[in-house]
Amino acid sequence: MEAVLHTEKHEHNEAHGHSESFIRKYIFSTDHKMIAKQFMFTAIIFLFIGGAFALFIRWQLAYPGEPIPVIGQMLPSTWVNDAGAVTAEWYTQLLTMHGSIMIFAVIIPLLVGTFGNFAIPLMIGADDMAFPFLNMVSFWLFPVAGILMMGGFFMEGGMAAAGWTAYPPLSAIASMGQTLWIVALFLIGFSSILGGVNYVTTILNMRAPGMKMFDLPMTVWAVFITAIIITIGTPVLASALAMLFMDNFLHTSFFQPENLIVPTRDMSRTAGGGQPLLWQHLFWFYSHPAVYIMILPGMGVVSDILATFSRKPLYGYKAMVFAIIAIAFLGIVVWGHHMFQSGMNPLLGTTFMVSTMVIAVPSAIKTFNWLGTMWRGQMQFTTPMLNAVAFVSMFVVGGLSGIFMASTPVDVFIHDTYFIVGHIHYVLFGGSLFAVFAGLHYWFPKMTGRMYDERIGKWHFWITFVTFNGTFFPMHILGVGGMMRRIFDPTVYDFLKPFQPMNEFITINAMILGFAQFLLVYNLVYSWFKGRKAKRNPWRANTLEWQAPSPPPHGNFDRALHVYHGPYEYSSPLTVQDYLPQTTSPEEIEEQRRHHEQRLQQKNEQDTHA
Amino acid sequence: MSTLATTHTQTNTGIYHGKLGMWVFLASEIMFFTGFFGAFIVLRNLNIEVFTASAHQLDKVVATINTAVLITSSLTMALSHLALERGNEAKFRLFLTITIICAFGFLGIKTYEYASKFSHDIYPWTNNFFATYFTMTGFHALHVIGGLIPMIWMLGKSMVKGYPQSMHHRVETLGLYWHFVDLVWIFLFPTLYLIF
Amino acid sequence: MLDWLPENVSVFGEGVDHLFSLIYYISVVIFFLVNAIYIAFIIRYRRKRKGDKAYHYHGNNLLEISWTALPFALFLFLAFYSDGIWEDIRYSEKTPNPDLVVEVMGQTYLWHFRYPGSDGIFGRRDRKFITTTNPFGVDPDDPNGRDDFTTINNMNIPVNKTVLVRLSSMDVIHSFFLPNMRVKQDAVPGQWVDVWFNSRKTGEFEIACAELCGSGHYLMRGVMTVQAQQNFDTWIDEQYSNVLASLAPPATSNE
Amino acid sequence: MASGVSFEQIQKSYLKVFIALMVLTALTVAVTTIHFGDFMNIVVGVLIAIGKSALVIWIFMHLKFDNPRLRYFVFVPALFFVVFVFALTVLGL
Repeated sequence: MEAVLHTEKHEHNEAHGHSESFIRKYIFSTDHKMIAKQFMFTAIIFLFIGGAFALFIRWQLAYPGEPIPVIGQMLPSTWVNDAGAVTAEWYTQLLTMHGSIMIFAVIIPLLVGTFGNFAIPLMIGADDMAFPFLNMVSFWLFPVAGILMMGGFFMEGGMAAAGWTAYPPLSAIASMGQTLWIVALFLIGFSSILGGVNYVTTILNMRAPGMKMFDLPMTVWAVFITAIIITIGTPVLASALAMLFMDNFLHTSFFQPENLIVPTRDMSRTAGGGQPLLWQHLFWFYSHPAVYIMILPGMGVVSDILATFSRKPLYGYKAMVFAIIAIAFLGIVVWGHHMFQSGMNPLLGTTFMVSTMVIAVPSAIKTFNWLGTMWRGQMQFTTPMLNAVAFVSMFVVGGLSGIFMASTPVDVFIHDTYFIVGHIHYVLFGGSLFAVFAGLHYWFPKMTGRMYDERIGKWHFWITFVTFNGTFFPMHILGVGGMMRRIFDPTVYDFLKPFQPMNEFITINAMILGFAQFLLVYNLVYSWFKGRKAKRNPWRANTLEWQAPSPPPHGNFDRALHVYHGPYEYSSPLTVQDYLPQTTSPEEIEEQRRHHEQRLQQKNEQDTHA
Repeated sequence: MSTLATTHTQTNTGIYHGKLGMWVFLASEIMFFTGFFGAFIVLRNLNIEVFTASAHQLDKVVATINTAVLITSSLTMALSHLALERGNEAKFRLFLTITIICAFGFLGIKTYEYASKFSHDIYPWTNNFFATYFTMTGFHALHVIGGLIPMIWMLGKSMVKGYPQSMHHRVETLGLYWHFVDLVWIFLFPTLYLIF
Repeated sequence: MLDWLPENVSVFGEGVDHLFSLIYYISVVIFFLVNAIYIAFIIRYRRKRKGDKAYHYHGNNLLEISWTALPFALFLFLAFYSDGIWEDIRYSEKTPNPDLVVEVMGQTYLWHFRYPGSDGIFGRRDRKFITTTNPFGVDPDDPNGRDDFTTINNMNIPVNKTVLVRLSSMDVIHSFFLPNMRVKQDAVPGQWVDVWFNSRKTGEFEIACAELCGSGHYLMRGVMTVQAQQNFDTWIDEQYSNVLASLAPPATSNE
Repeated sequence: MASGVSFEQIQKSYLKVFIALMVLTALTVAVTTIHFGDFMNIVVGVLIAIGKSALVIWIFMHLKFDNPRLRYFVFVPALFFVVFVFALTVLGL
């Protein structure tokens, strides 16, 4: 509340951007571009932490009980046994933290935090967010929460170990690490809501003169709809977390029936009468839309990049916008498809199956429109384009494997198997992370004023693309074979033993995939300082951010903007060049053409003279 | 510096940022309480006897007084904004003071209610009714406190430096929030105290 | 990919597998179609000469409508087709009359199975009686419960008979997973959920837990033995006589 | 505030709403002494609460005078509230 009041003051102050102290500029900055960079750096650090966790998990699955090479002996004794192999306790913590970190501290901050913050004001021609102070608060809640989440490491019982879904009673009877996890998630939720409020207000209120809603680039549309989902969905998770916190910390029993037999915890105070499924409903009411929070901005970024590098208008712009809106709306009413086998009323199973099947339609529309965008284009395969192209292809796989889950009888078999793990990684890694890579390279010149290294970018892309498929595609097969998710040692089961070579194959790919990400970091860091200087509009793109200097100063634009066109007027027959910035007025177009014709005439005359 | 500074005073929707942002935030707050109400309904249907018996242990008279106090504070909040908009700062201060007193009154009565529950050995973990009761009213009370802080800040500023008429938008934004707090109580009151 | 499915031995599993393969083939066709077009575009429409303009085209409404309607029809068809099978296996009014009812209770990290004994009637149970020694919370005063017997991680069922499993859990959520029967159902504490199946084949099959239930999740393995009716009856009698034998010295059974 | 509405009119409507809210509060308490049956008690209580909140939103929160598009911020969450509660209770968890 107070924050809202403060921010209005800041807006007035910051119009005169005088030199600021180091702390105001780099740490407690209210500049949306700096906040975007802060989100990016923090999230990339978490990306490596979460990725390292994943590699430990993979090692254990491929070589159960064998010591971790090189560093096994160095890890603390609460994590590994004497030989240096992962223990079952640490394994469950690893998988919980891998999921939580990757979702809440990597993908959402990268897509929503970084791209939302960086792109929105620049793409709508505003000088900053509507509430810059709120924006800063929203960022600072995030690293605090991230550290808190991992703070369980210092506690007895270790980090949270109930899976990222934290189903009670398991999470309600767990140790201190779980309590910290709940608090951390609550903070992250609050941070998301503040961000969401800010984005919605900014997009509705601060568009440059002449810019209608249907002149917004897809990135902005996608983040706008995402922000709406965030504001609608996240608070429900927050309330569920509050109740889980009460159960966990104060021994209430929202989610716990009477007389649970738990040797590790004093249950005498817990009255009972709760309903474990209630958590699942509340949780998925947020967390299913959260999947769309994690993919919609990616879709927006990819739409922009595909259009730019195909030099073509985005195919079916309005259909794309309505598809996003449809996904958002339907996304909130399909949460029950995570619960077909949970013991909920089978009638609800039918209801949610139908709504889930319907939600596949807008995703199909988007895919076809992307194809349409490339049709008869003039494609240039730069690093952002390669990543965007990969996004579409991987998203198709993720979408198709989703149909298996929508169908209730099939879902009952593949639920909680590696099929789900494969599916979610095709959507969140193949989808979201490829979109992140695409966006990072695409906006790198604008963000830093320098070009990234195209050669390293392409190497990074190809290695990632190949090993990504090598890692996650076989997981579908494991799932079809029935291998349970979150299992510590698959060799316990006879029917899973034949899959061990496949597990090894996955792990080898995952290792390469993990280490290939250092290429990305190297490219970003090196180019940031040593890269070639970037021009104002290196991609010859239409949207407004390319009208600002690279990098944009505090306050963003150095001239007044007026928007005349939609964002995707590439290769228009009206213009000489193959792009038409949104700010170019009809008079300017006319003048350019006259100029061009004159030049042609002169050239013709010269030719005839010669 | 920025040539777009004008967009601040002229927004695309014609609604100033504070109000629009507050409405978005309130929409999200509605969903926050949706979670609790959903849980309340589910748990009530599961343990109807426990809920009925426990609800009768609550003090309806005190709750009714508290409702009246909160509604009064809502009125004075609206009036204080109106006064500032008309440029009458003295009246603005008066009504804001009444609002603050009412808010403290509400919290005081709430504290009394909690204390009398604790003295009867009733705690959140006693049963699910009291778990929801304490959680919902507790979060509501936190929202009251969240509203009190900027109110006191405004009042203090008005007394020390004066609060210009041009700031009436902030009072309106705060008012929106405050009415929402009132609104949540309007639903909590029958749900917890009356319908059983 | 479908060859990797565990062998199906249940009756309704066939329908599930048909549906699985149907969706699988649809996906494969769509995947290759989309990607073929995609790769063709990538090759055909790459920029060959600098300065060439692309085709300026904003989209076609007829095309948009058709590629909305076609997937819609397809997915609706899949939804209805799936729902037929779903209703058959899960709706309580379509559950066939069971030949055998087994109660299953999950406990961190094992499965308890309870059989009604020779009289075919379960003793009354209530959550409040549950202890580590009485996992099902059987009422000690109910005479029907005397001959009930329980096994741990070992389930026996007759072949070609409809078995109804009544599931719950003592502590956290587990998931009763029979890969070969295409059965998976969460065991939720405080709630009993019925799930049925019918095995066409004798043999030993594995039972797994599919829901994270703690660090020993992976150890929660049971074995289901499917045998001919007469063998099953002998097994029951054996277990039953064991129970009687244990009941015989009435010394310290009451705690 | 929207043009065409004088401050006096607004002040008057505030006071009217305040009185209405107080009366409705008294009414909803009074009604609990009458027993309509379990279900009807809930319906009556909730209906009065909806009436009261509508007054607050409409007048105190200025929705009557403001840009009509702001009304979505009430309708959309209300819709999802209904969906959520409907799925959980009417269809039966």
